[in-house]
Amino acid sequence: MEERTCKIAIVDDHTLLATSLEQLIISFGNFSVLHVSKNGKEFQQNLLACAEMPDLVLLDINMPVMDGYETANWLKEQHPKINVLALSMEDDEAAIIKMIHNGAKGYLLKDTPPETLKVAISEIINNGFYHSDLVANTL
Amino acid sequence: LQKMQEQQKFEKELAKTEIEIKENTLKNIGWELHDNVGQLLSVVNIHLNMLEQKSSGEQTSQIKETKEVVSHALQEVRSLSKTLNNDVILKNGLVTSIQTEVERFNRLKFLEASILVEGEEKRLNSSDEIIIFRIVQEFLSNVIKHAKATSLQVFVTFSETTLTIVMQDNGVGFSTKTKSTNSGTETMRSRAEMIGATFELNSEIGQGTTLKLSYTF
Amino acid sequence: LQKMQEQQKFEKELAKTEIEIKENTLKNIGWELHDNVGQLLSVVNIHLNMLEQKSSGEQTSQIKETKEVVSHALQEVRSLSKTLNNDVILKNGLVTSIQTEVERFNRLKFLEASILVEGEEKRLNSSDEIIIFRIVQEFLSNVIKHAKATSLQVFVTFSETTLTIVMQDNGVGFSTKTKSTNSGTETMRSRAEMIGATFELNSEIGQGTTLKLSYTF
Ligand SMILES: Nc1ncnc2c1ncn2[C@@H]1O[C@H](COP(=O)(O)OP(=O)(O)OP(=O)(O)O)[C@@H](O)[C@H]1O
Ligand SMILES: Nc1ncnc2c1ncn2[C@@H]1O[C@H](COP(=O)(O)OP(=O)(O)OP(=O)(O)O)[C@@H](O)[C@H]1O
Ligand SMILES: [K+]
Ligand SMILES: [Mg+2]
Ligand SMILES: [Mg+2]
Ligand SMILES: [Mg+2]
Repeated sequence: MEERTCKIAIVDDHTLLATSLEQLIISFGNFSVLHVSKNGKEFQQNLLACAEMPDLVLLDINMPVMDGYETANWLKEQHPKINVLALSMEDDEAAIIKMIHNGAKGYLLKDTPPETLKVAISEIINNGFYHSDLVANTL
Repeated sequence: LQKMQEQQKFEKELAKTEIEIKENTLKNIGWELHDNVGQLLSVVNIHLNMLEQKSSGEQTSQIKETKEVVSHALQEVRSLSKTLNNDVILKNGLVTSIQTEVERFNRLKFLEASILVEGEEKRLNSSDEIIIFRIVQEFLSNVIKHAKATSLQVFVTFSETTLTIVMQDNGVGFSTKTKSTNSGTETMRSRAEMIGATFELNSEIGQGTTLKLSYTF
Repeated sequence: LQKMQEQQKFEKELAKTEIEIKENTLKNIGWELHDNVGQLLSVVNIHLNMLEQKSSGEQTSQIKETKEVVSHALQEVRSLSKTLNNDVILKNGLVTSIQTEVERFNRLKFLEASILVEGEEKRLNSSDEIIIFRIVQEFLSNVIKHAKATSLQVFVTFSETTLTIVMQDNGVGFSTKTKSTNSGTETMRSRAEMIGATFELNSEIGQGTTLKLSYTF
């Protein structure tokens, strides 16, 4: 695992936040960011246009045109190998349950410390899920 | 007569429309707070985290401190936007709503406010709850506007037959002899009457102000 | 009959009370935003300035970037708390209020919204403005909730005798044949009727949705 760089895609309508996330993820070292999309539709287009498939998608929930729920559900059906890690401002139960139900392998808040984000990505790639306290308490 | 009834219907619909507009504003602001201010704070957080990784010694501890302030602000934003998304008035009942107001006073460090709830809580019908809550709000807003108080005590007491609310500030007080030409107090009084509650406002210059409201179930 | 009139009076007072509570909430949140979140952000700013003085090179530029985000957030908070302190509904008139809504859409980058105002603006009586504004809001909230649109165009046209508002999204549309059991559209329609305005809602699946509202002075 350590040798191979992990390929990540970011989907978030808040461009400033998406850019910061990209910088943060690159600063982790063995991660690369394939593309950044503003919503599910744009992400679908980027998937088609890009030669490589991401290992993991950092997926926002509230987005215009095609939101995180719909995008996660589409991935579950069309690309089950791509892991989804939900990353949202939303901390209410309904959102968490719905994302997990739609196939997300983990759920983090946007102000999560970078260490946790790094651990979550690695665990999802290696073990298939990451259940933070937030998720554990909800389920 | 028919014209009068139509006029009444129009006015009622108009009031409903205004309520909806305000509800919408509240929801929109909640959304914008959450989705815009909240996310900007998350961006700040990410930057600080990256700075922290590259820093050492004294700098690290200053960055840590800054991160704490940011996370405090983020918490505020979350709780405010939750308040704003609660579109149903008094969804959580009269007592919780009064408690929330009292907490807000403390959060703003406006004065030291305390609340004591005694007896077993009973829900009233929702229109009476709305009217009582508004009387409480008007008293509180008078405390802020006029009292120069340092403390405020609220007592909510339920008995078998009665709900009693007493609110007391330790501020400058005023003479209740000179009739106010302002509407706040008069509106409180007439609304209390409307729901059959007794309303007593006592004040003396230098002695603070007390409101006692009793409502019979 | 007297009982009915009393009931009506009660309901009107109740609606007024609800409006006051919402107004109060808006004001309080505005205040808290300004006084609490605003100040926390100012504290963050001070910390960042101190850090900047002790830093160099790449770090300095990252701190500068962070400061910009903080000041952006502070600006948002200020403008939100201003909105919240505007307690008078439609104080600035119908057109400005519609413009503010459109700007909010763009600020949230929800979709690309544009507004075109033509002819010489006239004020209507304030209750009719309130009702029209609420119809506009309901259309906009449907666009957010249902349309998945990427663009929204609003046309406001004043002539000698008529105000016409056209709003058009490029979203998924819906079949207007199947009657909605939801209240949004029906309420829009009946309120338009109440003020003697014509109301046309056109939509087709895949073709977006258009509302045309004409009001005669
Ligand atoms: N808690 C208080 N402490 C000191 N003075 C008070 C207090 N409550 C009311 N007053 C005095 O009584 C007057 C009347 O209050 P009232 O609520 O009727 O009107 P107002 O607050 O001045 O205006 P509004 O109509 O906006 O409420 C106030 O102007 C103030 O001088
Ligand atoms: N701009 C739009 N784009 C796509 N579909 C729409 C649009 N406006 C309305 N619709 C469709 O018409 C239906 C009825 O809308 P209506 O406003 O009456 O109800 P609602 O929005 O579902 O609920 P509410 O009563 O809360 O308004 C919606 O459920 C939606 O399917
Ligand atoms: K979100
Ligand atoms: Mg988003
Ligand atoms: Mg007053
Ligand atoms: Mg609707």
